[in-house]
Amino acid sequence: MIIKRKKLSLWERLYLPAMLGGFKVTVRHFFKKKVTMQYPEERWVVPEGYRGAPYLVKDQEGRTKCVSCQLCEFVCPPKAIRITPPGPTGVPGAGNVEKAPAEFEINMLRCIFCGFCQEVCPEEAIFLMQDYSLTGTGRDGMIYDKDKLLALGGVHNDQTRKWNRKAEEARAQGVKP
Amino acid sequence: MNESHTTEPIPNALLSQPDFAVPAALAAEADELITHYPVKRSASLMLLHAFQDHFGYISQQAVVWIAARLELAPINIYELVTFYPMFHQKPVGKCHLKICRTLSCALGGAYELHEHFCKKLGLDAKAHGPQTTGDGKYTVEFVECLAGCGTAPVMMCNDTFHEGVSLKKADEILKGRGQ
Amino acid sequence: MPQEHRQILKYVDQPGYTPDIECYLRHSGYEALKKAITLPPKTQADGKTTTGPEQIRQEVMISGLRGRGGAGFPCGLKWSFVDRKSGKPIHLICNADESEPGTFKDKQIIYKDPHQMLEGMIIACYANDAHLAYIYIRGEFVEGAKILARALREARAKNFLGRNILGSGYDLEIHIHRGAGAYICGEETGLIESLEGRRAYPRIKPPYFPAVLGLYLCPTIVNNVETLCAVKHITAMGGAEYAKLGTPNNTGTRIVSISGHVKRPGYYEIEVGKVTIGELIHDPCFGGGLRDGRKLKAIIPGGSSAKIFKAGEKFKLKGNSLLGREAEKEVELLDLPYDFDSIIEAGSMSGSGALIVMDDSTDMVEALSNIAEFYAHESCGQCTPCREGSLWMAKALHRLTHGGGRSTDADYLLRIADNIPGGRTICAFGEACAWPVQSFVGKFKDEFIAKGAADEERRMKPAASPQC
Amino acid sequence: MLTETMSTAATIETKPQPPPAEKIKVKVDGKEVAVPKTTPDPVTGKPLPTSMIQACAAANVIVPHYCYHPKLPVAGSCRMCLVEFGTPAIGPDRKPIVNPDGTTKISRALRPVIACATPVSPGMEIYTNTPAVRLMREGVLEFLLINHPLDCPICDQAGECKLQEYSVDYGNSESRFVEAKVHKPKRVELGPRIVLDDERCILCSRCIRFTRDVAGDDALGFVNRGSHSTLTAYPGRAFDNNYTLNTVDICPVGALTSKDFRFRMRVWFLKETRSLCTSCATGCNIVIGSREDAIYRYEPRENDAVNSCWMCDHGRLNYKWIGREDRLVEVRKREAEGRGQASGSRSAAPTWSAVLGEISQKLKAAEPGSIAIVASARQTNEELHLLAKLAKRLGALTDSVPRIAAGDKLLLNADRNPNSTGARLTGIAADPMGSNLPAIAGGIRSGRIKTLIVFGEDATKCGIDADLLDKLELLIASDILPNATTRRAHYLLPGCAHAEKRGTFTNTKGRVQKFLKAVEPRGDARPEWEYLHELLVNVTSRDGIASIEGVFNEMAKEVPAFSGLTWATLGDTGISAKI
Repeated sequence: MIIKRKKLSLWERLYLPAMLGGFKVTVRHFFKKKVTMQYPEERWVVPEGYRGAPYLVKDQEGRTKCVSCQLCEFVCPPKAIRITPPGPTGVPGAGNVEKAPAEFEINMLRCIFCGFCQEVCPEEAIFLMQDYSLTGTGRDGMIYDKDKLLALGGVHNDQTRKWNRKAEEARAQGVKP
Repeated sequence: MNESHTTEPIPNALLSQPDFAVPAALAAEADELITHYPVKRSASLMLLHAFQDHFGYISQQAVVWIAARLELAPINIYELVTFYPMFHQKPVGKCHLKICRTLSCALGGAYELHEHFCKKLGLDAKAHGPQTTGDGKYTVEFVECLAGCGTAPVMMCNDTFHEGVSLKKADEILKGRGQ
Repeated sequence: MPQEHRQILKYVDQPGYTPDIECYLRHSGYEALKKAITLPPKTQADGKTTTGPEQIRQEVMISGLRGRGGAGFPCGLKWSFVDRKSGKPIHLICNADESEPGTFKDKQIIYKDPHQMLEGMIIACYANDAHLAYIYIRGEFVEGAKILARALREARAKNFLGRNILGSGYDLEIHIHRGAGAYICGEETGLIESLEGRRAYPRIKPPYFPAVLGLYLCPTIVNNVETLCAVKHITAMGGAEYAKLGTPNNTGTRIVSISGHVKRPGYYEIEVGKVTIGELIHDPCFGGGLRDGRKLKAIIPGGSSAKIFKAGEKFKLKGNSLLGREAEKEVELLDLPYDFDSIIEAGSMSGSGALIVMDDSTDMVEALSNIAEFYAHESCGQCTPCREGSLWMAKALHRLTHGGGRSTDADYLLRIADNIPGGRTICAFGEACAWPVQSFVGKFKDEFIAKGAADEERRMKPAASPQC
Repeated sequence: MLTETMSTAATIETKPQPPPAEKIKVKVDGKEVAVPKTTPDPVTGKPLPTSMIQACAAANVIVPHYCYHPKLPVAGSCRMCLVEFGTPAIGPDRKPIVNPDGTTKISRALRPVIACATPVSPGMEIYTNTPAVRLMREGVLEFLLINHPLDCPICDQAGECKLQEYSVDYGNSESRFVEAKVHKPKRVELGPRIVLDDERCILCSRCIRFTRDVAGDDALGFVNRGSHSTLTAYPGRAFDNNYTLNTVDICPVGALTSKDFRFRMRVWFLKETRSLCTSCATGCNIVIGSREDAIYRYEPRENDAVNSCWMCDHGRLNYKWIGREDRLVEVRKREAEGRGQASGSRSAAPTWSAVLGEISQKLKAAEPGSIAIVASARQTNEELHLLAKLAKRLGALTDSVPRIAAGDKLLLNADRNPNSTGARLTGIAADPMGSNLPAIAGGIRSGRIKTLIVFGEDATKCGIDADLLDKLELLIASDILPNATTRRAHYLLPGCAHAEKRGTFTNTKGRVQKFLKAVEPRGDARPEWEYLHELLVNVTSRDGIASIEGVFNEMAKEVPAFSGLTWATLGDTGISAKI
């Protein structure tokens, strides 16, 4: 196939106007604010609602909010989450929240920050936080365990407090929650 | 089997009665009642009544005794004790005041009567269920329709009906019981 | 001029009338039994021979007697359903578990004239070839149980009961069984379960129709105290004669318990359908009118389960015109004859014959809350709609009467109540707990809405009500 | 997973088929089906009128239900199965009225009925999908949910819960219940194996009926009344019979949960494999729930010829040995000591092919009558058959080990071997089983028997003591877990648990049933039939079919009792052999 070369107009053949146009762009950028950040000395301000790494949270009473329902493990597309349920003993003395994970691991190398885990969580126990640059010295280090995830997640200011409400309601009826 | 620390024992509404002993007369009465029925189990309500009349309430030991006599599992009797409100799972006062709270009596002033008794005896009128005074002499209880709607408000003091109980009459009932 | 027609209560309350057998015999007691038990076999026109018991059953059928317990089911028909070919013994139970709020008629018979009931019961047993019968008496009637026990002893001593009754070769044993405070034991299958020593959970029908699979899975008849008394009178006077009392299809006499805001609450025996509701409330022979200065607000015509009537309500009834054709006529509440059919046509029921009268001082929300609490307390808990619905309604009404109402609560209640009745439950308790709510809220909706709206408004102003 | 098919036969025992019942025709949602007039009662076997729900099942229409269970007496209390119906209208002449178009006129009933308790009648039409029926189901479900704690995230039943399932179809997304819920006891230890959460209980009474009518232990009941009704056992009397865990299966919600399975795994992760219980000769059909080669639970699988849909707790909890740490996972060869052989030759780990080759050579070389085989009635039919063939070729004395303990009236058999019948039919076991064992011991003692092959048993526990084993020239042991015999074996062949292989067992009544593989074998372990087959091929120099189907089908041709059977025709529930 032969492609016919387009015939250039006089203005185009002059070459200089196009060069000047290029200079104009260059010069304009001299006076513009810089876009590139000097990472890691400079850090980006993460917008609200950003989906970073998923961490576990505790509630105001310091209870691990996760009840080990394993829905996030089920929904996780890259199978990055691994939960070990507590087994028959549950959580001794925890009242009506009988269950908490014995172990909770997220493989951050697998995690794709999709946010399904947060969306599916019935307990508001896992949140995608603002961390986007996770580093480690080996593959093992990138598997975050429960303690690490909880430490990173911090405390969630729970408005619903459903287990507390249930317990109060039960106590009002003279039933051990 | 894993040793679990999170579970609770089976809740028990019945009291234990360590000095439980069935006198011969009561046992004979029980056996006589059983003869009224072609199936032993049928006698359970009547036996429970007999035991309650004798002991004042139905204890764990009574349940087990009756179940054994009727060749049943104790749960069968326990089911009944908790179903029929007339059976007491703990001792009630010597004077058991049962005030009808259902519609006709409520229209006729049963709530005022109940409050009057509670006030007199220092009990909480708002609390649920039967309430017994600290000395164990009186129990005040709201009960459902006593079939005396024409003479509201009605009440029972132990097994005796009192109809058209005005507050004045209420005081007399209490007095008659030795307050 | 309407007046009482005392047949069952003829001697009751007469000075000097005592519940012992001597007194009863003085008042021609047990004559009907003697008549019944000596009835010779009769040869019918078609050549068939009917035995004495069959004749009694026929008389009861002819009498048109309808059950006085609540459902108003024809007694003769009920007896005719009994499976007599099964080879199993037939049992009879006298339902003396009177516990429908507003009703206190059976208590009068039991306490004041127990032998009349026994006589009726023995006749009914004889008519149905039952050899074992029970009186299921509610637990609260402690004294009543004692009176009956004594009456049974007396009757046994006089050979009206026991082996070879009056030399007829017929054996019958009657025992007293005491309930223990459960309303549901008034339901016949619940009563049977209770008598068998179980929780009074009504049975599913099919297959457990008492007439076929009743007590101990044998054919069983369950009759109300008053019904059994009527059987005695039917035997004494003949079915056709009895049917002349009252109005067609609503024969005989029945005892009406009137309670609530009337001057003369009490029990009155009337010919069925010959007295109107208005007369029962206002006539000096009966209720004697409302308390002074009060106006009628509502009545419950048949115990607390029946749907309420609002004062001034008008109903279209199918009356018989002079030409014998059916014609509709409009009837005001107070002109409604007190019988089974008219009240059903008007949308409620005469139930156990308990008229509860409420004047304009009554708070309908409070009244309904009281009824709902009763049903929540008495629901046996076997089947879902009634178990959960009754407590839900009671809780909602409790909230509404304790300052937590919402203007939407009227519809909220109706929607709960609509999910309970209409065959959704095992027994009629479902209807019994839903009908009051449906009718109270349906007919006094503005009161319910107003109460809820007032609560809402109060909550909006936190200063007026700091804590709820 | 418990299958709730509405089959008609329902007894645990295989009872003779009743004569074909009279059929009646009914219409379910417009579809005509013929159903028998009566159906046997699930507990007593007496004929009862066929119910609507059974007719609907015959028409493949599922009617939602909670309290109804095809194997239990009807309670009729949940009210979820309410349906509408109509019957042929009868005219004054007592004959059905016919519509102008020739069809029978149907008069629709005014009130709904529960499908589980209402008998069908000829010409009846059942409507299960009318708007009214839908409204009733929505109403019942709402009532059931108002006092439910809605704690699915911590509930073991989540994923197989009927409340969850039906609320997808009939539930509201938002609750309009604003009152306080009724609170009841939670985490009650009902018995040693059962935990009860009364708040989740919907009072369907399935567990009560099961334990009273099927298990024969009247241990459970309701206390209190109305909405406060609470399931319980008598305080101080633990719910402890051998069938308690069935109540967990039939509990439609998460009220009764298994203490063993509690908080161990969510059910949606479990792979379900059709298998058999190996704890006794009954051969209950089970489903193995496993995830990533770990077994979490056994559940009964319906088979009316064997176990209805129940199994005993003893069998159900007898699975933990499969995952034990000390499982035998490698082929081992112990050089005979003191026999002058170079003990330094223990070089590389022995391989399967090398070991099997050596064993074949030694067996081939053995003189007839010098070999004995102790087989196990825990082995499959195929394995026992291959072993029997090997024994025949070698002229070996064989037997297997009886295992007797107390049985009960329902499912637990006194014979605790899953395949005693198979051992008998394949000819490996003596009659009575175990009667050859003293002869084997005697043979070793006298020195006549020099080679002993032991499969899946500890010889020292059946009369062949350790010092006798030490006398042997060659001891070949195949097992799953270590014992005194495996420690003395010259050749140790690691085998598979039933969950790790396929095969068939013949139960005490002669039913040949197959089981499938749920998890991978541990380490080097191989299914016994595989290496037995290889060994047999090596010894007999004959070719064979190296698949379980092939071995089974070949066995069926050679063993008279199994004639006519093929692996494929066994299906999921097995076939009764002519024993």
